[in-house]
Amino acid sequence: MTFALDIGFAAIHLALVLFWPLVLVGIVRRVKARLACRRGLPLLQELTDLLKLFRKGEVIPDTATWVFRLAPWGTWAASALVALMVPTFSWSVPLGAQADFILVIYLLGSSRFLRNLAALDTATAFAGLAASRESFVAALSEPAMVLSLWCAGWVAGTSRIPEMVWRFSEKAAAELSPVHPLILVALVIVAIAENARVPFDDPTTHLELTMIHEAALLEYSGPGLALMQWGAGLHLGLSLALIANLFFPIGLAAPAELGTVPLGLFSFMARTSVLAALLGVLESTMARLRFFRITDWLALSGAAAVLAVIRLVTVGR
Amino acid sequence: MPIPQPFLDELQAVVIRALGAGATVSPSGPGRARVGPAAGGYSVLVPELVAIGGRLGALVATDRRGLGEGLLLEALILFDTAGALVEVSEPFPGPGATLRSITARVPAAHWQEREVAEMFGLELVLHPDAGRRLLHEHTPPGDHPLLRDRDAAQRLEFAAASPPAFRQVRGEGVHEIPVGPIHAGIIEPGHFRFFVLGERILHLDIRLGYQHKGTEKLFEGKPLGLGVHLAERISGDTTFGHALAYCQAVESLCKVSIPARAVWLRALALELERLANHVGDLGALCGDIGYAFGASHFSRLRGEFLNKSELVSGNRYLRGLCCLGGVRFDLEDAMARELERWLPRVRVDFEEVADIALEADSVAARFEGVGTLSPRAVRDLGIVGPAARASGVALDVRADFKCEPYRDLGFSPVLEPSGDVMSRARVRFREAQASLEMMVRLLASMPRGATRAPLSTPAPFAMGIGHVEGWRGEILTCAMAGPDGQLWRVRTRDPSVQNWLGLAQAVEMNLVSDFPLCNKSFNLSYSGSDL
Amino acid sequence: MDTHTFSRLVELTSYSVLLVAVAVVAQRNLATSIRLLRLEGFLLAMVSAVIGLYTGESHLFWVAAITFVIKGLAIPSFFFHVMHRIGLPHDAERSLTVPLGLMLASGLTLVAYHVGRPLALASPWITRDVLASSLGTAFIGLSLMIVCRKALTQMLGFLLMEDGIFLFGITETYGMPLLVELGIFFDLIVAAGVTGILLLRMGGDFGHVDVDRLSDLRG
Amino acid sequence: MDLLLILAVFPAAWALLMVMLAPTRDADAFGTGGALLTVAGSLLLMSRTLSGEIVTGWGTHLRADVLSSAALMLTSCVFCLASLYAGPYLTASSGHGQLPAGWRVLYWPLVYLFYSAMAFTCLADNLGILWVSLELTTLVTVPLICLNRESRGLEAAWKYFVLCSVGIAFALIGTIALYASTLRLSGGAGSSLSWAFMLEHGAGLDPMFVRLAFLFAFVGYGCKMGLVPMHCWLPDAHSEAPTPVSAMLSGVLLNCAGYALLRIAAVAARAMGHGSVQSVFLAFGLASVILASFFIVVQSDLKRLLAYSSIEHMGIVAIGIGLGADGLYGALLHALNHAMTKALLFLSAGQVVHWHGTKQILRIQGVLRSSRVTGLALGAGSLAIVGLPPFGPFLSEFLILRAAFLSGHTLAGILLVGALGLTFAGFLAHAVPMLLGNPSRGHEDERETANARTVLMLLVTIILALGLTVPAGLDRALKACVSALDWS
Repeated sequence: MTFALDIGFAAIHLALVLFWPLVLVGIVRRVKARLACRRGLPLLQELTDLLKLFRKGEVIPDTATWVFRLAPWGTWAASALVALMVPTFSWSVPLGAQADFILVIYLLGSSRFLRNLAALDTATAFAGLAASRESFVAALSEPAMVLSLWCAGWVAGTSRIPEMVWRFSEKAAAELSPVHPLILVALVIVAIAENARVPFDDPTTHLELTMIHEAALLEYSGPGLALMQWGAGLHLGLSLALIANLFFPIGLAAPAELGTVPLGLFSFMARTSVLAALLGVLESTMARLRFFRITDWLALSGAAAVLAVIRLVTVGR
Repeated sequence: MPIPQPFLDELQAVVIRALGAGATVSPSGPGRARVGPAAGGYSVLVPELVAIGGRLGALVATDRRGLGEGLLLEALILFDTAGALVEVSEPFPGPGATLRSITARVPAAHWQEREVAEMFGLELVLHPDAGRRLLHEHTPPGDHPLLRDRDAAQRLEFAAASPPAFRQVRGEGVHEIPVGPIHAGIIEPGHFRFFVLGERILHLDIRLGYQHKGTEKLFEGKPLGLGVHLAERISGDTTFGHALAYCQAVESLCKVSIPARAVWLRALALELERLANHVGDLGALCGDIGYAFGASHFSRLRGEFLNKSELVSGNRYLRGLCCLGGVRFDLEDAMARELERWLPRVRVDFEEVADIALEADSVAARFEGVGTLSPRAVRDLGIVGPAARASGVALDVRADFKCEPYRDLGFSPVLEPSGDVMSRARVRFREAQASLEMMVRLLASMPRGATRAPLSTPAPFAMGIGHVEGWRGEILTCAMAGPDGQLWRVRTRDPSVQNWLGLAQAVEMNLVSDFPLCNKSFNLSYSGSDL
Repeated sequence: MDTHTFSRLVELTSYSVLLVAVAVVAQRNLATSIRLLRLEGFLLAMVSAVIGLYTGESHLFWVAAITFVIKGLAIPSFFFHVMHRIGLPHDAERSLTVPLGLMLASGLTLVAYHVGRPLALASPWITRDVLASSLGTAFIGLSLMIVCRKALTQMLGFLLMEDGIFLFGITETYGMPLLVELGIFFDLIVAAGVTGILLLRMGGDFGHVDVDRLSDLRG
Repeated sequence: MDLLLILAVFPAAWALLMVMLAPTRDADAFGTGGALLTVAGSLLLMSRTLSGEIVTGWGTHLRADVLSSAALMLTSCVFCLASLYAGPYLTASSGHGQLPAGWRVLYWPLVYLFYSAMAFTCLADNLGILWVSLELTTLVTVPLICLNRESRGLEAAWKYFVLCSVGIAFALIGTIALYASTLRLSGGAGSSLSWAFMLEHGAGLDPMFVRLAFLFAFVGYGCKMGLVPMHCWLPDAHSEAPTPVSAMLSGVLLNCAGYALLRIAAVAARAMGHGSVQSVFLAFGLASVILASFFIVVQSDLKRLLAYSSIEHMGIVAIGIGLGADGLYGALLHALNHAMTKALLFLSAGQVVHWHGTKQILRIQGVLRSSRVTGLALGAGSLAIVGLPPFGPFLSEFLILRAAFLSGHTLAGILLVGALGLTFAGFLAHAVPMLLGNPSRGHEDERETANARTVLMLLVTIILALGLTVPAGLDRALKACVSALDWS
């Protein structure tokens, strides 16, 4: 019976983690459109786009090798694997036992590594620029991410993400550690940067010279592009899920308790939608940063994480 | 307005110093003077005139071999403070003759000298950046489109491509980024070659010519009236400005006096065009930095101005409004009242949006200190329009040359000191404000009467000049009629021609990711340069 | 309010104060800095009110109200006014790059922890962990004042430092006597006024407020 | 009647009165008159406290023992002399265009506020009020320093404001920490900012907290006092201020800061033991004396020379405080001597600078010949400040040196002697060419105003008298001060 329940939970998680991000992308776009006095696209436009792209043929540059072909699958698979480790509507996840935060960060890093490799593989000027810029951003954001997740782990007393979420959800708000705001700020900044959103990057721009993330995808088309975009969507979805569940763990479904599932689902969707809407508002009200000012923000995130570390090391939980 | 005598005397002294005792300056129209064709009339005299405060306006070459002469190169030198225009000229025996470049002393001649040389087959010597840049690389070497014996209908031979002549920047870690001529987004073609060190631009080479349509050639032999339609299509965003400059040129050739109401209506349309473009530019600037609020609201406002353009002329880009002798349609009283009601409303709306957008911290962080152009560079390169005024250089045809109706309505140019993207954005914002103000005054003081005057027959081979401050800057159009009363030669100098090098100068040592922003802050026309 | 909730609330706020101070270091835009300073004022008013609720000392509510008005409203508006009058570019270059500044800030917080640690252990109060974040805020302000050679940034540093000391005072003593608090506020207002006047005169006389370029006096 | 409150508030009220009446013509008379009244008031207080009486006021926020009244007395004397000098000075300066005419009206209210803040500092028992008033002295003097509309004045004022505000903020941390330590007093003695209370319960205070408090307060008030390495603002501010303000800044404001520091040190010494507190004073004092003596040798600007000399003498005072009871006696006497001598020097140097229109030492010569009185004053002041007999500073420096060698601080004594020697040579090498020789053209016969002459001669007499003997009343007062601080 519990086995069947586990399977059911895993199935819901899988569906949620693979397709809900596409809706979140739609929500961000819709909010931006509304704030610009436009009506906006349907919420499921991203899904429609992906389906269309999957049906299309693919153009592959002459200079490209197998790396170029492999990269979309690799990046998608890495993101999808991480998605199995980050809790959504319940803190129990299919790969809960393996979900060490170091592994999560490594998987995300390898997905980016593959993407950069593919960009260099095309040997175009823009893609090379993109790879260099992405590495620049990642080099700054990853330390902050490691440190802040490490702090969250310290506070929770575990290094596995689902367990962190569980510990946090068990505690009353008053028992939260005072380093919470520090970690939250650090993680939010890192999440915005790693997902290549405004103010770090502009996902809607057509100006190759300014692109960070998009320029790496310029040579992709058809299914390859679809996988890349889906992978990016997954990344956004799991970032929002992580923030929503670590810092606002409200109404999580308990494992193997069927009755708590509807509330868990509703609460997860509501919380991530709110975060996505906030992201949309941020993107509408702020201009992009000048390229080298990215360091300022990422350094802030790093400093917040370092402050949290200092607090935890000198004072303890 | 006649040229003041002391200024003429000074001019005469310079001319004698440069060309010898025989050369004379003679008045050739209101605010115009000319120095007859003489050897050295271009290569010696122009640097001297620039040294006493002149500004190189346009180079006009004409192929007069059919008249028993050779090629004639005329230069229009503008004296902005005196409000005077001086024509000087130098004859050449024919294609293949040597044109001594003055770019080393007058950098503003850079682009137009190459244009003359490539279009008329003169051999340009002493130019710092020689090599073919404007004709397409597949054009055969001997093909010079503007020579009169070159048939306009003749198709371009497709020769083997000559290797592109770019200035090379070499060194440890220097990286080359070619962009274009086909760009993402719906914009015109042009090739930009960046030499970057990391993210920093060391040098930018701009190569245009992919849009060369033979516009100047097409004017030849057309009836005067038809030229208006051609002029309207020189640069799509400056429809009215170019049409007006062309009409002024032909009207000065025919010595027509335009009815006051038509002058007022033309100014109204010119300001409307300026508004739509300035506001659109502000939106595009916001779009380039991912500032969604500014991008969407300025675009919405641009729509309003385009709609009112349609109300006034029946066309959102003001096509067909300007015609020789005046304007084609009168402004009905009902329309005028609607405009009067609408102007204060849209002004409040516009100022509100601009206040939010240009004061936003994240916008200021992108605009300030980026793409700075020094006043010195502005003067040397002969930069015109808002780009010059954003570097604190007061150049505005409307004020300098005291043209109607601005003379009566109290106009002064908008200046910003710092020369960066923020300055250019603020100049656009404040000029838009000034245009709204000007439109209110124009409507209030609109004279009654006819809107069009009949034309007389133009004198053959005389030069008529149109001089207009379009939204992008100073437009200079020269028109000549043949003995048959048809157009013989039309030369238009779009402001972009002068400003492209300013862009290359402004982006040096900036981040390559800031280039689109700098580019948009100049917003130059490819079509206007590739005639 | 029970003791545990109280101490967590005060700690959370004090860490937010520290975080805002770090954020001031992290960005170069003057207007945003002043806005952050305003946020700092609100947070401090909140701490005072919370401590007042906990201890039942009515004068702390007065302190909270005055903090709100002076640090949260009056001083930021005044500096906005001064900024507009001088007409500076929005983006103030600092002498130190932001990452370096942040490293310095983190280092100073570490120092604050080590200075405060023995005291915190000896302290009988619930809110003892706040000592480090308050001293950290003050040190960060100090570093801005010393390292950044721009007058407006120095002024920001000064105000940050005042905020840190205020937090230190209110959490270590649960409020100084009201008379002294009033005196300190009075000094703060006068100081803000004096800096404003000096800044305006500098802007008027020199056309800039760059302390680095004021170097007539040496030796 | 609340004597202390009146003494402290009266000058502020006087300032307010001047603002409201806005007397443009009688401003100087008004200013000088008020200054004489403050001297009378402080004499009255002195007469009461000298017998050992403790006067309190404004609830218990103000408290005057003999040390407070001595400090107030010194402040009011220098204030009065500077005010006497100021009237004609202001007239002359506005005539020369150095001061905008309208600012003259601003001068008097500001100096009265300045004095009021110093009076609060001297009379405060509440350490919080002490801090507030000392911070106020900074804020009030900032506009005074940039009174002349020059960019140099503005620069000096900004540096002064920034550094002193930082310093004084440190002192606030120290004050708060002291208060916090009283909160932790065992036996429920209660919290208080009262100095007397703290001194009484000093032994029960938490030494760790008090150490933090003392260090912060030392850095803070030490900055205001001009001790190296917190001294950077001092040469700028003292040299750019108008002459009477310079005299007050150097003559009494430094002493006020030293007074505040001494009060906190007394509490700290109770809690931490005298040895550690005194060694801090000794170290900073020596650093100040040595560094300042080098700067004196290389100085080329007359007023900056005097400013560095102030740093040096504050260092000597700090050394004295660091040497125990005997040293403190000498230090207090030296503070008095330095105040008088430095006032004399700044006022006479101001005269010279005014005549020559330059502060460059090399461009000033033959002062003795161009004006007897000023030349005499400058010469006497120079000899006094380098510690030559028969002037006051000689006596006090001698007492401090004696204390150093007697208390076994031989190394400190030797270093001090060396630095004094260097200063002696350096200062006189600057002063002698200025005094002797032939005046440059146009400065052969200069005349000071009657006021200036009186003030200068009065000051010369005072330092001469102090050098010949320590009057019995003064001796008694100083001894009482030492015992009030419980210094050993």
